[in-house]
Amino acid sequence: MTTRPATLTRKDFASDQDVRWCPGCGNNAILAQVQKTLPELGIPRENIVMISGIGCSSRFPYYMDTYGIHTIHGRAPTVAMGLKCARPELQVWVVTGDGDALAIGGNHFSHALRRNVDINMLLFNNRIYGLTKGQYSPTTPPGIRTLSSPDGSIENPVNPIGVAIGSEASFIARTVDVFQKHMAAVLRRAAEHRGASLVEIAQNCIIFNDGAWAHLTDPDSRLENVLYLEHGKPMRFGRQGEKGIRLNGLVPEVVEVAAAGEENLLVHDEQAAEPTLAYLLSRMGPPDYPTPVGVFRAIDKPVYSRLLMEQVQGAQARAEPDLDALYRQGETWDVT
Amino acid sequence: MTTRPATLTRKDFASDQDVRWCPGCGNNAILAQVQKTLPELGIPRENIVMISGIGCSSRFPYYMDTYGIHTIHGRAPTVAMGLKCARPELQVWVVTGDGDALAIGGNHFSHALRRNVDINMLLFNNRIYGLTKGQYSPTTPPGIRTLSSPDGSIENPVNPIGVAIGSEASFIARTVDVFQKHMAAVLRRAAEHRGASLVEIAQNCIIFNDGAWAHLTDPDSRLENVLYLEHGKPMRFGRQGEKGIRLNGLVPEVVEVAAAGEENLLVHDEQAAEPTLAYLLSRMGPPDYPTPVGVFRAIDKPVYSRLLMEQVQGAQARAEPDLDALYRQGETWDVT
Amino acid sequence: MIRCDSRHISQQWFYTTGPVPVTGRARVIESLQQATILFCGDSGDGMQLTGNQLTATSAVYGNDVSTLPDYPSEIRAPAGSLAGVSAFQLHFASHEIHTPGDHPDVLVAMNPASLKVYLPRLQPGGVLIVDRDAFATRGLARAGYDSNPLDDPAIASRYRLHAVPLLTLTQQALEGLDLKRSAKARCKNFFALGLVYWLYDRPLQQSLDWIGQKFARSPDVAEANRLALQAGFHYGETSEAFDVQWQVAPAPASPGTWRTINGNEAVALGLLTAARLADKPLVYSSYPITPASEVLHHLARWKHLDARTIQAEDEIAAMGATIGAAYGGAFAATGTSGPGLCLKSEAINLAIMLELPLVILNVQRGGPSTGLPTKTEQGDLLQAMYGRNGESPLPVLAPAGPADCFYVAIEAFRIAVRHMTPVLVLGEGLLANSSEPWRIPALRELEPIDVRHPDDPVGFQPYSREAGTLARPWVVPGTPGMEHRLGGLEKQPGTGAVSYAPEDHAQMCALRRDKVARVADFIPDLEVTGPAEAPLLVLSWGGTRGAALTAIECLQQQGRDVAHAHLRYLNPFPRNLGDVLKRYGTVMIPELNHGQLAMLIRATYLVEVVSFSRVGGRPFSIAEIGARAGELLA
Amino acid sequence: MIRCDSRHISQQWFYTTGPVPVTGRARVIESLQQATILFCGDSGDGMQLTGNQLTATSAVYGNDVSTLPDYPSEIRAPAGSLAGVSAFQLHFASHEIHTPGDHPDVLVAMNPASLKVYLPRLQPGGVLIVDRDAFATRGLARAGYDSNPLDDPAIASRYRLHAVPLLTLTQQALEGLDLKRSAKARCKNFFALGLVYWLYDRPLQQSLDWIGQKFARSPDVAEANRLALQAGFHYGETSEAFDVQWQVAPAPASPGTWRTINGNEAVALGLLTAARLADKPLVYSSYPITPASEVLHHLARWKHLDARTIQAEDEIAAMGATIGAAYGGAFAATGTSGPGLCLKSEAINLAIMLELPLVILNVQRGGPSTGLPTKTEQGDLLQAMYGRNGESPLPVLAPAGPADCFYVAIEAFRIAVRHMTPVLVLGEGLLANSSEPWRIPALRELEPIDVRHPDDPVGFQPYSREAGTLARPWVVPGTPGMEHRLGGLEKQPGTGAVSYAPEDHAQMCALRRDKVARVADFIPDLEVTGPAEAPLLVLSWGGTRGAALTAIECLQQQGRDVAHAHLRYLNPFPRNLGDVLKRYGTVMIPELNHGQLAMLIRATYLVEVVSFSRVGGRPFSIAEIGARAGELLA
Ligand SMILES: Cc1ncc(C[n+]2csc(CCOP(=O)(O)OP(=O)(O)O)c2C)c(N)n1
Ligand SMILES: Cc1ncc(C[n+]2csc(CCOP(=O)(O)OP(=O)(O)O)c2C)c(N)n1
Ligand code: SF4
Ligand code: SF4
Ligand SMILES: [Mg+2]
Ligand SMILES: [Mg+2]
Repeated sequence: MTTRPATLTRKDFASDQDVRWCPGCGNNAILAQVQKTLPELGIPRENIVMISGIGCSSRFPYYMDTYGIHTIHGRAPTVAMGLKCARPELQVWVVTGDGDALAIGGNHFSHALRRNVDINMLLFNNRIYGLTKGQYSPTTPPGIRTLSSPDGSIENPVNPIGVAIGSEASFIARTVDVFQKHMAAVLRRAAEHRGASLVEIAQNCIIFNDGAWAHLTDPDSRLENVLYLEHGKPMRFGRQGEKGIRLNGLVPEVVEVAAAGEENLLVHDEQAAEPTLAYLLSRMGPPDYPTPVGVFRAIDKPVYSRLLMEQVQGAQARAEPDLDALYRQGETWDVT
Repeated sequence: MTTRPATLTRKDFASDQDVRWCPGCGNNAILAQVQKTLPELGIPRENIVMISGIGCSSRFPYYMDTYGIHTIHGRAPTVAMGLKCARPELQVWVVTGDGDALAIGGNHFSHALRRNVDINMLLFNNRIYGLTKGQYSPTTPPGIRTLSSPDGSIENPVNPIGVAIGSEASFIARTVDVFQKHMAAVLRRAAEHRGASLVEIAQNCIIFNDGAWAHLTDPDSRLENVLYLEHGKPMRFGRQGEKGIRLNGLVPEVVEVAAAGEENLLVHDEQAAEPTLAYLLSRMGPPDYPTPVGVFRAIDKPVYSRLLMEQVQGAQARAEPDLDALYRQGETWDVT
Repeated sequence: MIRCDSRHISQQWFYTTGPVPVTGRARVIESLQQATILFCGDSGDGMQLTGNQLTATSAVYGNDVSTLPDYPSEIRAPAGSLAGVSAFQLHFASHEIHTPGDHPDVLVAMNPASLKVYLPRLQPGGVLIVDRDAFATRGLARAGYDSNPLDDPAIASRYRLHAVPLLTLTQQALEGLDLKRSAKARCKNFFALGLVYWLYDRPLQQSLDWIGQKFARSPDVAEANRLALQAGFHYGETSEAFDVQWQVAPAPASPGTWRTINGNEAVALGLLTAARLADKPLVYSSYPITPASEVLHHLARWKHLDARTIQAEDEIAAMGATIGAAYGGAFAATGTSGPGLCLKSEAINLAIMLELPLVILNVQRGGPSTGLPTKTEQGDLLQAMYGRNGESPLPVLAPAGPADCFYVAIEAFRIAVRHMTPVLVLGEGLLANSSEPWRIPALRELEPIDVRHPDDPVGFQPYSREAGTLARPWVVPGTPGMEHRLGGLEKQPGTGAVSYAPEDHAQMCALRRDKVARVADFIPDLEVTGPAEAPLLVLSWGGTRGAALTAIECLQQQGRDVAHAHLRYLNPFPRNLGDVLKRYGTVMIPELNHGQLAMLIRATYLVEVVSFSRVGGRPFSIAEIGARAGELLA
Repeated sequence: MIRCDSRHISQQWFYTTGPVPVTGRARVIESLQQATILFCGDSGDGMQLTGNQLTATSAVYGNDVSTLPDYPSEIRAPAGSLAGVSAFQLHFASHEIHTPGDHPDVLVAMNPASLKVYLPRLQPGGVLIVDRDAFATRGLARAGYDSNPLDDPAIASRYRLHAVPLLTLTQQALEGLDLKRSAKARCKNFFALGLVYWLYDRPLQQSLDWIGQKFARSPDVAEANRLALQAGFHYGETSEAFDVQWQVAPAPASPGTWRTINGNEAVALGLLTAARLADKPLVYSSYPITPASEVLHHLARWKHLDARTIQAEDEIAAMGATIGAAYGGAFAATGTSGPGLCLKSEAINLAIMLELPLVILNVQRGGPSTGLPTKTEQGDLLQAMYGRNGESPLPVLAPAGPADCFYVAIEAFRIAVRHMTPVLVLGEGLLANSSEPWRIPALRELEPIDVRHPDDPVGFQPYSREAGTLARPWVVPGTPGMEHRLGGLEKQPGTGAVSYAPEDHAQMCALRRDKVARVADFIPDLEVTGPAEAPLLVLSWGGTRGAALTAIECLQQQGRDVAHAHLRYLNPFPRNLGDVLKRYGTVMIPELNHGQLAMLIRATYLVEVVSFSRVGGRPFSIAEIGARAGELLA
C-alpha cells in the first residue's frame, strides 16, 4: 500500500501520459475542469472509473489517474453498464463524442439512459468526427462541407438532448467547454444524481470545425445567446437579464422583461412530472432563441443497477443460496 | 410478359406462402389491411418493396406478392435506405417489431427517421419478443414477468413515438391492429408522405402478451380510452365525444366538453412548427389520459434520398461525366 | 460399455440382417437391451410433455436415456399443418448410450401431418401407433394426403400398424367426468402414453404422481389425465392387437443421485457453479436468440445464488457488459448463437486486448445468416478461431454431450481466470435441447477456482506476466494505488502504455499467441478408445461424439481394427494430438459442416484426413458414421 | 527489370560490402540507378507536401517512383514531440521498382524529434541533413535528448552530416518580402526541398508551377516559397559542404500518359470504373475508419459520374445499405478496416444467402481490436475467409500494389456480377497510402462488364442456376410479374422458398461452396518469375509483392536458384497453384501476420511451408526477405 494524501487535489487525477490533443482543443479545458472537480466529490480515486469509446474525446481516460478503459467505438455505455452491475459501489463515468455516442453508439447511448443505469455520461459535442480527420457527424448542421460532404451535408442533425428525452433520461444537462464554473457545477450535479446522467458539453474542434459554438463563447454576444437555466427561477437572459422567455400556447417567445413582467416569464422546473418543458427547451437555439445551458431535467426514477441488486437480495432473502439443492430440483433418482 | 389485371385487388398482393402466425395473432389483421390498402394506392405492384428484419412481424414480406427481403435482425431500415438511394422511384416499406426496431435496431430506426429517407416504416408493437417465445422488449411495462424477467422486468420502457420525435421524424402515426378503417387511412397517409413515415401499430400477441392493448380494443371501454387525432379539430373523445383535452400550461387535462367549452379544447395540428405538441400527445395514455391514435405529426422536410439525387444531378449539370478526364486530374506526364 | 443388439443389427450398414420380421404369434414378453420411441403430433398435442414423462419414468426406472425434442420453428403454425408438427424422440437402454437413437422402433403419430413427416424415420418392422380418429378428410388434406395412408397396404406390410381410435377411447374412458369434450380430448396424449407404458412394461406411478403435482390446482383435469393414462395401459393389456410386450432392464450406473438434464440447463448450472467455486457473483449478459435463450431464462431464476442477468439491447451490448463486469472482478459470461457471434466479434477482440477473463457461449445452429435457427450444426468452429480482425487467438472448448456442458462451462472459467483470457465455448443446438442422465455432483467434490486480485501497488504493472500461464494481474477497480487504464490500442509489454513501436507490437502479438498456447500445459492428453495403432481413427468433436463412439464401439465388437478419439479442447489442441494421429493409417473426422476441424488438423499436422462432413440440420446417426468407417476399413 | 546496384549491395544480407565510405573528395557528379530519400519533421513542417513535390518532379522527370508517407496517429500531437513526427519516404530509380525502398540514402530531419525517430533508418554512410536552428534546448528536451546529437562524433563519423541553419537561411532569403516572420519560417521546407533538388540535379520548374497554382490566392506566399526553393537549390551549389551531386536517369516506361496514384484513390477509381463499364450507378456506403476513409472522400467528389455516397451511422448500416442497393440493381460497394469488418460480418452473411453481387473493401491495419490504426498489416485474411457463422464462402482478392488496386476493384465487381456473390477485397494500409506511377488507361481499352436483369416471368425462379457460373438471376424490383422475396433463412433450391428440409440445406450449402469454387474457371493461372523448378519458391500476397519480387530478382541475378510467385486471388486459389507448389523444394511465404496464408496453403495442399511472418506495423524490407530466402538457399 502506498500512502496517499488524505484529501485529493487536481494533481492526483492527472496521469503520467502527456496529453495529445491539438493545442487549443476544447478537450483540454474540459479535462482541466474534470480534474479540478472530481477531488471535490470526496470519492476515493480508486472507486472512480472512466470508460470511453473511440474518438479524440475518448482518449480522455488516458489522462485521468483513475481506473479506466478506452473501449471500442460507440460501446462505452455497455461496458459501463456491466461494470456497474458487477460493482454498484463504483462511480462510473462514460466519456464519449457526438459520433461515438450518436452515430455508431446511438443505440447503447439511448438504452443506457432508458434503463437509468447509474452512470454519468459526458458527451463532447464538437459536431464533427475529429479523430478521423473531419467528416460530418449526426450533430453537424445541414449544408456543412466536410471531407465526406464536399457539396454540403444532406443529413438532418439530431439534438443530443432531444434524443435523451426520447430515451426517457432522468438527468439531462448542457454546458460549454470554456464555461469553467458552470461546468464544475453541472458535473457535480451529474455525479450526485442517482441514475443515468447525461451532460452535453459543447466542445470546439479548432482543426476541423472551429467556431461551431462561437455564438455561445464569443465574449461580445455570449450573454445575448445563452440562457442559464436555474430551477424555480424565471427564464431571463441578456447583458442585464433584460430579456426573458414567455410561453404562448406551446410556443416560447423572447420578450423584454420590463414590458412583459417577470411574473409572466416561463419558470424553470427540472422536476416537472412530464419532460415536455425540457423538450421545449431542447428546441431553443439560434437564430430565434438563446441556447439553454444548465440542468434541463433531474428527476428521481428507479435505477436499473439498484433494482437488479434488490432482486438479487430479495431472492436471497426468500431462498437459501444452496447450489446443491438447485442441482437436485426436478425428478431425481438414486443409484446405490 | 404475363398480362396482369389493369387494376389490382387484394388477391394480387397475397403470396402463395401459407401464413404462419398463431391463429388470432394481430399480425393477421394487419396483413389483411395492408393487402386491402396497397391496391388502392395505384402503384404498380412491381414497384413496391417490403423489407423486414427478424421477428414474427418480420415474416410479413413472405405473405405479400411484391418484391421484398426478410433481412436480419434490426437492420431493415439500412437495407431500405440503400435500395431507395439506388432506386428512388420505388415505394419502399419497412416492417418491423418492437424488438427489431427498438432493441437491436434502435440506431438504424432512429437514423432512418433523422435522415428522412423516403420509406414507410410499420412498427408492430406487441410489447414482447414473440418469435423467441416471450422475453420482455424495450416497450414492455416495468414489473411484467417474462421468461427473462421471472421476478418482473426492471427496465424502464420507451415509447416509439417519443423515440421518433427525438429522432426528428417528419411523419409519425399510431393505429391498432383491429382498427380496420383507421389503419387503412393511416397507411394511406404514410404512403403519400414524402420522407420517412413511422406508423406504430398496437398489435396483440395472444400467446405471450395477450391483452396488452385490451384498453384500446375492448368494445366497452374503447371509446373512453382512445383519442382519435384529427388535424385542425379540437381533441374530443368518449362515447358521445363528451370529453375533451385542454391545456393547462404545459399539462394536458381531461375535461367535460360541456363544462369547459369546445373552443377551449386543444386543437390538433399535425404541422406545428415544433414537435412539442406531438411530444405532449405521445406522453398521454392510461391511467390518466386516453391514448391518441392517428397522425401525430406530418411535416414537409428535406428528403435524404431526393437531396442525394439532386446533388448527383447538380454535379452532372456542372461537370461532364468524363471518366477519362477524372483519371487525368493532377500531375500527369507522357511517355512516347 | 455398449452392446450391439437387434436394434443395431437392423442397421443396414451391418450388412447382416434386414428388418425385424412382422410376427403374428401369441403375446410374449421379449427382453430388449434398448428401445427408441418417437412421439409426434400437432404442436397442440402435448408431445414434449408426453416424451418427458416416458423419459422420467425410464430414467427413474434405471435405464440410461437420451432424448431429442424436435420443435416446429414457427411459433404456432396452423393446426394440423406440416409446419406445426412437434416431436420428441427417446432412446433408453439397459446399458450406457450416447445418442437419442437413429431410427425409432415405435412411432406414435397423433395426426396425419406428423405421420407424413416422421414415418420415413420409423425403422422397417417398427411399431406404428396412430390416432385413427385424426385421419378424417380435413386432417388428411392439411397434411397433403389425397388418400388415407392407413388404408395403404404398403404401410401395413412394412410396419406393425396399430390404428387406434385414441380420441374415442379417451372420451369413453372419461365418460363419467364432468369436463368439456375439448378438455377430455386434450387427455389423449396420456392415453397414448399409457399404451406405450404397457408396451414397455413400465410402472405408472411416477407419472401419476407428476400429474397430481402438475394439475394440483384443477383436480378434475388431474383425474382425467390419470384415468386416460390408466385406460391406455389397460387397453394394451386387453386389446388383442398387441401381441408382444418388451422389457428393457435398468442399466448399471455409478452410485449417487441422478437426474436428467439438457445442455442449456447444464451450461447455466456450470457457469453459476464456476462463479460459486470462486466465491464470485455471476454476471450473465445476453440477447435472446435460439437456441441459446434458455440459458438466460434459467439463470434469471437463480438470483438467490447471485446470478445477475442482463438482457442487453443487442449482442454487442451483451458482450460489452460482459467485459465491464469482468473488469469489475465478477465472473462474467455471455451467450449467443451464430449471427450473434458475428456481432460480438469486435468486442471479443477488445477482451483479447484487455486480457480479461470471461466466457463466451456460442450455441451453434444451422447457418449461414439466419439459416436454420432451430436445427443443429457445427459450422462456427472456424469463426470461433478466426472471426476477428488481426491475430486474435483465444481458447476454444466444445462440450461432448448434454451433461458435459456443465463441466465444460466450469473448465472454461478455470482457463479464463488462470490465463486472463476470454474463452469461447462452442455448444450445439443438439446438445442444448437433448437430455441425458446426469449424476449430480456435490459442490464440495468440485475443485475450487482460485482467483487472485493483487493489491500491492509496489512495482505493479498492468501487463506484467506470470511465468507459467503468461497471465497478467487481475487488478480490480477499488484497489487503492493501483489505478490504471486499459484499452484496445496496442501496448507496451509490462506497463501497458499505448505503443505503436514495431517491437512492442510484435512482442504483444507473440505474448497473446503464446499465452493461449500455454493452455495446453494444463489440459489432459487426448485419450483413445480402442487400439493404440490401427488402420483407422475416427476423431470427433462436440455433439458428434455420441454417434461416433457408439458406431466405433460396435465395429470394435465386430472385431474391426478401428479406434475413436474425441476432442473437447479445440484451441489449443492437446499436446499429444499430433503423435496420436501419426499412429493411424487414416484419420476420419465426422462433422456437421464442410470439414472445418479437418482443415485445422491438416494445416496443423500436415496429415491426410478423410472429412466425413454433412450439413442437413440433423445430427449424425450411428449408422451413417458406422457405414462410412466400414467403407474405409473395407 | 531491376538491377542490384550499390544501394542493394549495401544491404548486409548480401554479405558483400559494408557502408559506403565517407569520402571527402572534391565535388563530383555520380550517376546512380536509384535513390531513397526520407523527409521528416513535425506535423507542422509540411513534410508530406515536400515529399509529394519531389515525387511529382521525379515522376515527371521519368523515374520510376514509389512512396510511403508515415503520419502520426494523433491528430496533432504537441509540437516537437515524438508523437508528432510526420515523415515521407520516396524511392526513385532509373529502372522498374516495387517498393518505397528499405533504408534511405538521404535523410532530411527538420527537428530533433524526427531525427530521433528516423535516424536509425538512415543507412550507414548516408547523407543526413538537419535544420541546425531547430536543435535548441527546448526542441532537444521535447525529443528527450539530454545532449545535442549534432555534437555527437559517432553520428558525424557514421553519416555524412550536414547541420544546415535552414530557418536562418530561409529568413535571409526572404528578407525582402513583407511577410510575418512565422509565415517566412513556414517556407523552410521548400528551402530543404531546393537543396535536395540540387543534390539530385532535378529541375525546379514543376514545383515552381505548382507553387503558383497552389498559392494563386496569396501571391506573396507563392513568391516566398518560390524564393525559398531557389535559395535552397542555390545553397547546394555554393556551399562547400556538399561535395557530390547525383543523377538518376529516367526509367524505361511503356508509352502513354502517366500519373502517380495511391491505393485508396486507385480503388475508388476502380469501383467507379466498374460501374461505368456496366452503365450502372455506383452506390458506395461506408462509415469512416482509418485507413479506408479516403475512398469515401474521393467518391464523394465524383457525383458527376453518378457516384452516390452514403456515410452510414455505422458499418452494419453501411453493409445493409450496400445490400439494398445491390438488390435494386446498382453496383454497390462498401469499404472499411478490420474492426468494421467484424461489424459487417453478420450482414455479409445475409448477402451470401441472398446471393447478391457487391464488393466489400477491407483495408487492413494493425490488429487485433483498435490495434495500430495507422500501421499496415495482413492480419485479416482468415477473418475474410471464415469470419462468419456457418459455411459462408465468398471470393477474396488482394491487390499487389497501389495501382493494382484499380484493376482489382474492377475484377471484384466482374466476379460479383458473373457469379452473383459478394466479393471481398483485402487492401492494406501500406498500399492505401503509398503511391507509384500509373499508366492511365482509356475507358474504351477496358472490357465492359455485362449485366443481365432477366425480365421474362415465364418459368422464372429466383434461385435457378446458370450452368457455368452457378449464378442465380439478378431480377430487380420494378420488373413486372417477377415479384419475389429473398431472405436469410435457408431455401429450397430453385424456388428459393424457405425450407428447413435437410436435403435442401445440404444442397444449398454445396451450391454456395461450388459457386465460389467456379470462380477459378475464370481467373488466370498463377505465374512464376524464375525457374519452373527450384529448391525455393517465395510466394507472396498483397503488399508484400514488391519487397519479395525485388529480393528474389536480386538473388536470381546473383545466380541463386530461386523463384517468385504472387497470389492475387486468395479464394479460390488459381487452378494450377497446387502443381506449382509441388515443383519447388521449399515454399516460403512472407506475410505480415502469424502465417495465415501459410496455414491455408498447408491445409489445402498438405505441403510443408516455411512461414516468414512478421507483425510490426511495418512493411517488409527487401533486405529481410532476401536475407531469409538466402538462409533457406544456403
Ligand atoms: C468500428 C469502428 N468504426 C470506425 C472507427 C473510426 N473512428 C474512430 S473515432 C470516429 C468518430 C469520432 O467522432 P466523435 O465521436 O465525434 O469523436 P471526436 O474525435 O470528434 O472527439 C470514427 C469514425 C473505429 N475506430 N471503429
Ligand atoms: C442477431 C440476432 N440476434 C437475435 C436474434 C433472435 N431474435 C429473433 S426475433 C427477436 C426479437 C423479436 O421481437 P420483435 O421485434 O418484437 O418481433 P415479434 O416477434 O414480437 O413480432 C430476437 C431476439 C436474431 N434472429 N438475430
Ligand atoms: S482534431 Fe479537433 S477534437 Fe481532435 S484533438 Fe484536434 S482539435 Fe480536438
Ligand atoms: S407468437 Fe405472438 S406475435 Fe408471434 S405469431 Fe404468435 S401471436 Fe403472433
Ligand atoms: Mg466529435
Ligand atoms: Mg414484438
